[in-house]
Amino acid sequence: MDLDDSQEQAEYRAEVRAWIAEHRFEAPPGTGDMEDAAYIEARRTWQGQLSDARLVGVTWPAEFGGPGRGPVDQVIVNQELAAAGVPGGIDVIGLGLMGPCIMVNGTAAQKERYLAPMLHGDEIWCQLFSEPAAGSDLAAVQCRARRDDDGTWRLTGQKVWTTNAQFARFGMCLARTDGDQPKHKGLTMFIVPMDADGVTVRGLRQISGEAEFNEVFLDEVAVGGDEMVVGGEGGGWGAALTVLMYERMMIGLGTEGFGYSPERFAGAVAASPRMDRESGLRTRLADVVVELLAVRFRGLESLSQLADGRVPGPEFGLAKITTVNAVIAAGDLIADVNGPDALVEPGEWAYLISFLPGLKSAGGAEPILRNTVGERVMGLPPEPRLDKKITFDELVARQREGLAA
Amino acid sequence: MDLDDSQEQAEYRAEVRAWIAEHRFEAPPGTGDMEDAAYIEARRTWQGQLSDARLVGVTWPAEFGGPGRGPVDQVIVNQELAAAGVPGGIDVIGLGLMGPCIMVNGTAAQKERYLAPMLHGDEIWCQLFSEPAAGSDLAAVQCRARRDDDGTWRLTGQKVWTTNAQFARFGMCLARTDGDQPKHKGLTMFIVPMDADGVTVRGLRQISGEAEFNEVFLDEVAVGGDEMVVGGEGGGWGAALTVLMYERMMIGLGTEGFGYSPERFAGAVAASPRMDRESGLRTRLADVVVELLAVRFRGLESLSQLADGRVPGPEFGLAKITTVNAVIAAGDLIADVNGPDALVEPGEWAYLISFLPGLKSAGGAEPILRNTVGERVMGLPPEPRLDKKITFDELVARQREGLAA
Amino acid sequence: MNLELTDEQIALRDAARGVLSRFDTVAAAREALETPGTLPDLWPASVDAGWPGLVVAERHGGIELGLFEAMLVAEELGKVLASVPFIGVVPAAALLSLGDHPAAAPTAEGELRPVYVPACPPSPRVDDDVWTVDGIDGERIAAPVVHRDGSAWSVTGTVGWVPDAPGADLLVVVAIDDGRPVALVVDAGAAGVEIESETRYDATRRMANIHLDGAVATALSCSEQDIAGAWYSAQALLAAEAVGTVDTCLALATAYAKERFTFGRAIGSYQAIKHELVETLRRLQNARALLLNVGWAAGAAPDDVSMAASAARYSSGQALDFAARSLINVHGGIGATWEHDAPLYFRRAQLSRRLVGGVGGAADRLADESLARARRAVEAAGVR
Amino acid sequence: MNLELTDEQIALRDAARGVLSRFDTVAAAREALETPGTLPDLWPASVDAGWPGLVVAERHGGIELGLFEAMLVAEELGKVLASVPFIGVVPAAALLSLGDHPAAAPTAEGELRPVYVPACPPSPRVDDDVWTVDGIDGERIAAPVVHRDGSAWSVTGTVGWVPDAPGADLLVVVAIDDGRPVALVVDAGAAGVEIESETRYDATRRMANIHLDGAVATALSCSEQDIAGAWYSAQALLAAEAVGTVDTCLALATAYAKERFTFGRAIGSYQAIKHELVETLRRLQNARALLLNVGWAAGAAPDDVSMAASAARYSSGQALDFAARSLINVHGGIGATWEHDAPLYFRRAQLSRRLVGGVGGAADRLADESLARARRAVEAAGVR
Repeated sequence: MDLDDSQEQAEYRAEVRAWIAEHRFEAPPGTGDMEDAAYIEARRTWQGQLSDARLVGVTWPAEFGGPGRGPVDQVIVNQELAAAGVPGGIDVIGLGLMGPCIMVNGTAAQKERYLAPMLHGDEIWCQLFSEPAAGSDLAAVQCRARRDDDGTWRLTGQKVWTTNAQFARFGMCLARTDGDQPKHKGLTMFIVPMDADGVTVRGLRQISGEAEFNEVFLDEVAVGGDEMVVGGEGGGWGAALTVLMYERMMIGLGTEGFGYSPERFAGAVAASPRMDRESGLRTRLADVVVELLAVRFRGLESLSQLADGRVPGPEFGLAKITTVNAVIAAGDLIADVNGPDALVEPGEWAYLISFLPGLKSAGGAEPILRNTVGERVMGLPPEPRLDKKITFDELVARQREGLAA
Repeated sequence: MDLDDSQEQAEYRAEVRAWIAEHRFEAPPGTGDMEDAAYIEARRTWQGQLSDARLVGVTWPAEFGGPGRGPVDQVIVNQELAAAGVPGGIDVIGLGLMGPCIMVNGTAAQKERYLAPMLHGDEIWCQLFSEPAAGSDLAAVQCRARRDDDGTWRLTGQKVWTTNAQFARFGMCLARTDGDQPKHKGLTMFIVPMDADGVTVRGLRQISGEAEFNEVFLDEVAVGGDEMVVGGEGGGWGAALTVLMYERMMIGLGTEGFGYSPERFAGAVAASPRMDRESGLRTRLADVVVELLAVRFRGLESLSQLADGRVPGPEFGLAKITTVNAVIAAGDLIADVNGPDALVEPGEWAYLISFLPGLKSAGGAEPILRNTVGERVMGLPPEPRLDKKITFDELVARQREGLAA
Repeated sequence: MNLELTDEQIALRDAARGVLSRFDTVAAAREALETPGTLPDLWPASVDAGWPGLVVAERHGGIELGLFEAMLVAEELGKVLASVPFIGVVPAAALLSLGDHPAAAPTAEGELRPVYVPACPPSPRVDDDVWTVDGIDGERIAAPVVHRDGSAWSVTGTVGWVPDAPGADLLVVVAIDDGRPVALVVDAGAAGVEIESETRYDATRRMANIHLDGAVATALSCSEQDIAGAWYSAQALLAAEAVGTVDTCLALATAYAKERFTFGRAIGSYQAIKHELVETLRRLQNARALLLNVGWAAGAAPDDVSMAASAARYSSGQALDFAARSLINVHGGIGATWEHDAPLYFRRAQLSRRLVGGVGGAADRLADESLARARRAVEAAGVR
Repeated sequence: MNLELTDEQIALRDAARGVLSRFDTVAAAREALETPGTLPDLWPASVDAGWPGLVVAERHGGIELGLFEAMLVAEELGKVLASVPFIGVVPAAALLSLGDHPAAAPTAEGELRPVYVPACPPSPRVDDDVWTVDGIDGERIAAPVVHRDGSAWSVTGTVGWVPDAPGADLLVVVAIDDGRPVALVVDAGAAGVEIESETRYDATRRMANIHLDGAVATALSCSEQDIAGAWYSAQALLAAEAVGTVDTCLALATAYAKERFTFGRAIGSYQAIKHELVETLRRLQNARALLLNVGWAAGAAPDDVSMAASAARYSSGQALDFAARSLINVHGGIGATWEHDAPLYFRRAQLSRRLVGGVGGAADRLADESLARARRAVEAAGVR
């Protein structure tokens, strides 16, 4: 039972820390206006510097230009960057998800063309998966792709919850190429140049009023020929699964990164004399603290597993459920204790309270995560599925009928 | 908004109260050893007296020997009996459920033969519906009935959760007469003489160690010919539904009768100085009180509806959910405040804590009740059903397969 | 035995519904978030409907209905997030009427708008006899204090987050005079009165922090019970309003659960969604039953009003928190976007539960009342 | 960075599992409910396994392992409801060893059986410096008090519901000497010692109410931190034991959910059941992670032990309550019958959460520690 670094890790940490100490004054601020081109440019340049120092894409294999280190080393880099108050690479989607997706599913030419500029921050990526009618049920995407006579693929549809779309150079888009197949078949993954004709990006404001995500509209967008297909025609679902696996890992290891620490929330109520007096307030604080402490040690446990070369399984979704619900409870407690003034906007706690309801469904709604854990971890039988043995077009028709009935 | 009796109700109440005042000293104690033949006999005699005074089966129509009054009058009788500390009829199952079942589904001969002795307490009834593998899913009963060459029906199977079986004269038994039909078809309702050869009654002890219910084993029991069938061969499910409807009404109107009042639980913790000091205890008390107050006024609301001639719908199950969970929380709080000594056995609170887990599934487990309310009250779509379009025997075979797989 | 609404009550409720249907109050709630200060002025419609005089005695030109009737109107306001000065007006009007104050008649006619500045009666748990008010920083602080100079009265103190205070002509302030509570009338424009308008998170709720510094006041001839009653009326009105909002949340969530499909089925067919919606219904029905409890107590059992109002406030506040979150959850990500209506109900829930003593304060009060009753019952049994 | 069990820890755990597999402890738990006093004596097996000396220093003949290793054994005991004197023995043995008492060696060898008589250190919230113990009636009462007569020490006081006290040879009592806590050794047979054996609801848990009336005592040379540490060890051991019981509850419920069918499907395919089982798993994993927190703190961050042990006790106690009830719910009516094993786990959950300060007390302590740390952090920032 040892939370300290191994000697090798300690050496790596020292090296990372030294580099950051030397260059931290060149870094842009960690938060800024993501609509501001100058700020984006500064962050992109900073990613390039980090990349030159081999401090982004730490787990990327050497053959794709990465340092090829283990996931614990990536965590060490994250910790050191956070401790110095310095941002990491701006292209979290590319580095964490789209890069690995191309490494696993892409052609040699695609790897050659896209990975190096992605790592260096020269070309930023976004993920065009979710749609208004395909969130939890991702395989229900309706964005259609059809091939022109000259071999050009044309995409039409609407995507949503797209982080970084407003300045991305490329999007990885899941689209339906064959409606006569069952829903999980007939899907294909495309690389979409975000500056192509017919691509419209619109900010999607959340409860707080801030646009954390975007909607992306595709109107007969000509993306190019088969060189833009990742994972082969009809192989879209397999390629998407790769991304979902990496996404789970990102969420599982990232909770402390959101600043959701028990100390922060205890600090927000500690000044009130009501804490010592009124019924239930201390118990509610204890509930928040105990859940977030548990998440912290669950995170350390999985780092231990990663260090052992084992990848965390789907039970990692439980840490997300615990975190989201504990932070909702924390926001509730803080506003109960500090009264309406805790809800001032803009303000730290109003923002937290506004942000959490969206986080609850992001990265898998709670019932879906519980289904996954129940079935894949505990071996409980799945629910009967009505959508697997019929073609997608028939399925859509049946839903229309169901609504009309 | 008026919780007082109407003038007519007030007159009836006065009449009832006067009769009880005159006869209360002839009544047996309200609780006693239900295994003791002398006590049972005394309760049976008392039911006869009440019946002569028209104070049991208050809603039974005149054609079946009842007073034919409204359900509010039945509540008035219950309230007056409770206020005087005097028991009602011993045969709650017969009076509330089996009698109405025969009235709705029985033949003229059955009504003639069974209803009068039931009302008078001469013949007590029990309900042979649930089985070890058919509780929430009642239509899955496996107790088999087959017809001998001479027309005698023979029943074999195991029933469970049978109140009063140890001294009942008859049981109303749901049995499968045709396994080649889908599960809801092929069921038939039988009257079973409890003294027939092959009937074995065994007390079923609960967590507290007390036998609140029985198991009943039927081994080739010859019940008689078609004169023992209620609702016709294959009409068992329809007859069972009648009973379930009356059961819901009994549970919905009966919660205060269990003694689950907010005042009782507040009284159990009021003496402890910890209530004024420790975090969360007062909030937990407030939770108990608010839920049970709500149930009280929900009950009064439905009495108002009954007085208007409207029968409470399936949302009544929600009052049961609220009550059970609030009383579990009350037991928890009381033992937390008063420590291990609150768990002494035999003892009021240990008994409560032991009793509630069983009550949670009795009369419909919580998920089933929520399904029913969601579908029947709110109009939400049902879950896909895999058990409706195939024969019962095939269904059982598939389950075996599922287990083997 | 009858807990059903009377024909008059149904008519009052339907009339309120009719008045409100002329305004798109939900769209106005969003608009006010974008552009503060753009809420439509519903006060004239409210006056036409007679709401300011609802609980004012007939001799003062009011309709002289009870608290429960006012709660029926509050429920309708809550259903559509209407921004009508009501929660703050009704208890003030009641005190003016009970005190036979000359402002009662113009209040009933809508010519003068009073606002109740709430103070919470001492709890049976606390040994000392302190009336408290909401502090600006969330703490409970002592109620304002009276200073007498011969026959001239003045009042000094601060009360945070008073609903409906902006734009009021008169303040009906509960203050402490030599240890006992009195209800005072203070002119909103008088020297020593500062009414600092505020909104927080829910743009439909106009509030003010009120600072009184030696403001001239006249005393109302109300009993201590009347003054406590005003607090419980405010609790009951907030409860009824919350029940209305829960009702709307549930209706919206249920409708969506029937039309949205995932994995080939309407999402309302999944137990996770279905049971969550049923849970909202359960909470709604319980909260509504507790409104009946208040109505019954207000009419027939005044000693029970404190407990009934606290129970209703607690139950409905918890129900609204659950329902507003559930409305978002059922919609998934889209429910957490600015364009959707769900966040408007969520914002209402978030602010309301922290006003006028808070939902948690009502729970504490309910527990204290229950314990005090149980202890009195034990004492009474001992004496017998 | 490594939170995985070491090979030695795995061997210790597997050995414990092996020892316990020789007894049908669950059947014994039921048997003892029917016929009190029939529990098998697992003490000899426990001595053979070296458990009494687990945390005793090698110089006293012990194995000198840490608290976390003792927790691994406790978890195994909890899995099978084994009635082994352990929760009460380990902290007592630790204090005897830390105090270099002559009884440490015979304790390690199993020749003497000590029991820890628990006292809870003052909370950072409470201004005065009071050590408390469990009263017989559920109240928190002051710890026993030392009387000195020259060099002769005696102790007076009452402690309720002390686990593993019946049959103990020695009591290790925490008492107050002139305002400071001391650990005392008292002979169980001494004059002025009354050990009143009790069981409540869970027949596997042997307890006693201990009355000390001027009983002769000798002081152990332990620090105040050691004495507080004994309390947190007891919290941690109860936490680990509860985690073991949750593990079994979940395994039984999951197995049943796969084999029981309703409406043509295994009940584990329904979201209501599936999500409840997943919730138990979530709570189990969280509680287990908090055991790691204790183990880490015990080795590397002694200042964090109080918070870590309180968090573990609270988390595991809530998890066990949930899991034991869920085990019954998943089984439906049959789970609430005497013949079924589910009520045995339920009985364990019901009693355990009320022992040694209670699960609620641990929650309070956790909140108090969190608030105190936050307040210290603010002060430190102010000073800087």
